[in-house]
This record gives sequence, C-alpha cells and structure tokens, in this order.
Amino acid sequence: MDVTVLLFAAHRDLAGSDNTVVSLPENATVSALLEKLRCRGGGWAALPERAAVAVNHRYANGTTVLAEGDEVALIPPVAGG
Amino acid sequence: MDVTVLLFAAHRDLAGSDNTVVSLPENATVSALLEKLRCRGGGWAALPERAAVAVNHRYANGTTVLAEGDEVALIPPVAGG
Amino acid sequence: MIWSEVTADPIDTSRLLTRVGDPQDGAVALFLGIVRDHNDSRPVTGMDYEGYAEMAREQLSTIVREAAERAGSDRIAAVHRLGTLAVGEVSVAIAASTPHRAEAFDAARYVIEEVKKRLPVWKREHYLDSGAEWLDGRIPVAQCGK
Amino acid sequence: MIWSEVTADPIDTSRLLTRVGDPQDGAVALFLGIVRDHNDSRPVTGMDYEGYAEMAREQLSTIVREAAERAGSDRIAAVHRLGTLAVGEVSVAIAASTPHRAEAFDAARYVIEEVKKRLPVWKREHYLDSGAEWLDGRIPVAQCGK
Repeated sequence: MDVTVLLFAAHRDLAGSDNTVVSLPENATVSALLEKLRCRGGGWAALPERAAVAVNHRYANGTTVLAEGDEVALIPPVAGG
Repeated sequence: MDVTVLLFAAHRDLAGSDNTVVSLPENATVSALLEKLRCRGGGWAALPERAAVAVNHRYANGTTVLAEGDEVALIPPVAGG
Repeated sequence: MIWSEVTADPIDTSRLLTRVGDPQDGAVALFLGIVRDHNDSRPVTGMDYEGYAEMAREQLSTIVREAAERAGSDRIAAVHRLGTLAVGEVSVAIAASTPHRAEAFDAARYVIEEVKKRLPVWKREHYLDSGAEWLDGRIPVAQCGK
Repeated sequence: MIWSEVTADPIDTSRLLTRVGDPQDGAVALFLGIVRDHNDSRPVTGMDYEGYAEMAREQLSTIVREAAERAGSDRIAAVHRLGTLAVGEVSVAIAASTPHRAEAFDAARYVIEEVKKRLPVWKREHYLDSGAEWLDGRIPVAQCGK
C-alpha cells in the first residue's frame, strides 16, 4: 500500500522535500514508516528518531496502523501563537 | 471650621441632597461628622451608621481628623465596571 | 503609554488599543465591560453610571499605574464611562501590552478587579418590568462608624 | 458565534470583535499575539509562519469548541495567520464574550495556551544580524520513535 508523507519546517529543510510517497506492507505502523524514511539516508536519516505525527489530520503515535492512501504528516515541535 | 460633604447614588436619594456644608469644632473626626449628619433626622438619619468616606479624594476612616475646607464624600458600596 | 480616563463620552475600543503596543510587545490583552440585558434573570433595559468623577479619575490612574508596575510595562490604558448606557454599550475598557502573554492577561485582570473594589462609581439598573434600582456594591477599604 | 480561521490574510481585530458579543454578555476578552522585535535580546526583523493549514484549521476549530464548552458560551472566535509577518503584525487573535468576566478571560487564555501546545504551526525568525532560524517549539501530545 502507498501512503503520502508531508514534511514541514525544519523537517522539510532536512529532507529537502515537502512530500513523498512511501510503499509499505499492509497494516504497517507509523514506526515502520519512520524507520523506512530514515533508512533513505542523507537528510532523511537526520530526521528525529522521535517525531510527533498526524495521520489524516489527527495526532497519532508509533503504534498507529496505517492504511492505503493515508496522509501522514511529520510534525516538528509546534510554535504557533 | 466648615467642611463640604458630597453624597452620591443611594445616599443622595436618602438625604435628598448631593452636597451640604457642615460646621464642626477644630480637629473633629470623620466619625463626628457622620454623627452630626445623622442627627439632622429625616432621610439623613437613614444614612448607614457605617459608611466608607473619602477626604479630599482619598479613602479615609472614622478616626481621620478633618480640617477647614476639606471635601468629605460619603461613598456607598461601589459598583463600577 | 500609561493612560486612563473617566468620561461621559462613548468608548472607542479601537482607539484605546492604539494607546498600547510597542515593538517589544508580543501580547495584547483587552477587556471590555458591557451593559447586559438581565440581572438574576430580571430583564434590564439600561444602566445609569454615576461617579465621583474627580476621585474616580485619580483612583483609575492609580490602579493603572499599579498594574503597570506589576506587569513591568508602561503600555496600559483604561477608560470608564459615566452616564446613561443602553444594553450592549461598553462601560469600561482596559488594554495592556507586554512582551509575553501572562503579564498582559494579568494586567487587564488586575485593573478590572481593582476598579470593582475601589472606583467610586455606582450603577442604577433600569428594569423592563418597573423602575430602577441602585445595585449592591462593595464597601471600599476603610469604614467608619459611630 | 463559534468561529475560527487559519489564513494568510491580515487579521482584522475589529471585525473579530464583531463576531462575539450578545445582549446577555457583560464581558469581552480579546487577546492578540504580535510579532515582536527581539528574542532573547537578539533583534528580529520579521517572522515566517508556516502551517499544516488543513489540520491547523481543524485543530483551531476543536480548541475553540472546547473553550466554548468550558465557558458555557458560544461567542468565541479565533484566527491564526500564516505567511511572512513584519514586527508589529498580529499573528493570532482570540475574542470571547460571556455573561461574567472570569469566563471571558479564561476562554481567551485557554485558546492561546492550547494553540501553543497543539496547532501545527512553525515560526522562522529573521534576524537583523544574519539569516533566519526555526524556533524551538513544543512536542504535541503523542510521540513515536523507533
């Protein structure tokens, strides 16, 4: 299955990209996705080992199971206001 | 000596007047002034036995000593805002 | 700037906001007190604000200066209105700007709390059903009795 | 009305205030967040606000609804701006009206505190001396690691 990953702010600067599509086995978790991204090497490997994520606009965690077409955003520490 | 007394809101409604001049002995206190006002009878006697006062725009108390020309305001419970 | 006024003129909230703010400030808090249409479920049509104007000016100025000292900011402004107000009209407006938000909130809150304790102002509510009454208030600091 | 927006347009504070207020309300609190000219004494010339706009809209709407429930008032409005802002520009504005003052202050404060915890928005400061940096922020709720 494919999921879309969005990157923002410092994460985007590290990865050099604001989005990417990742192919994963069925029922893969958020942790598996992050691992796969970091294994790309280069700036991707510099993404934090622990990052907050949102799946389809909702905060999720490492054990969240993904589904085909999910939009997964890596959320750097937030600084609104 | 003479002092000017100002009355506001419910106090003015009771006394039927928004100001009056009172003659007092030298060094009379605020308490003495209030006593004298209440002794006028009628609506004046209905003024509260315990009232906040301001002397020359500053909150004072019963033991405050008055001087010629002081402006003494009886201050009903305040309700600004 | 530190600014305060007690006035019979309608309050211009936008203008009050222009009296605070500074390049060093990241936060502005504004509080408005407004005449509302009921009191303990009794319908209200308007409110008379009577004040001991000269003393109220001095007291409000003192309160605003105290708030400024506490907040470490000289960008605090407050205005209290006197006269007859309709439902929905602004009776008091307070603006504070500070580098960080906690101080702005605290300053605005301090001013309105002290106004309610100390400002020599009285309100008479007009009721839809009948007449008008002076509202209960708070006894300000020192009392004197017999 | 309960209203919220995340937008690249400049924030109109007066317009926001018109979105709250009701004849039953005696209190209005407004909070403004503003770009300031320094951070830890380093001169700042402006700020980029980047956001995950769709999610930020949903989060801000949720936060405002939570504040409304806590305050018992449906007169709460908030707007957060995205894009490049100059010193002095408003980045976030929150207005709340309630029958009594404590709830209005609390509602405005709740919204800004939750915005800082949960809104997927990031700031990059531009410095007078050199370059720009993403500001440290807060990790929002759940983390995931290896």
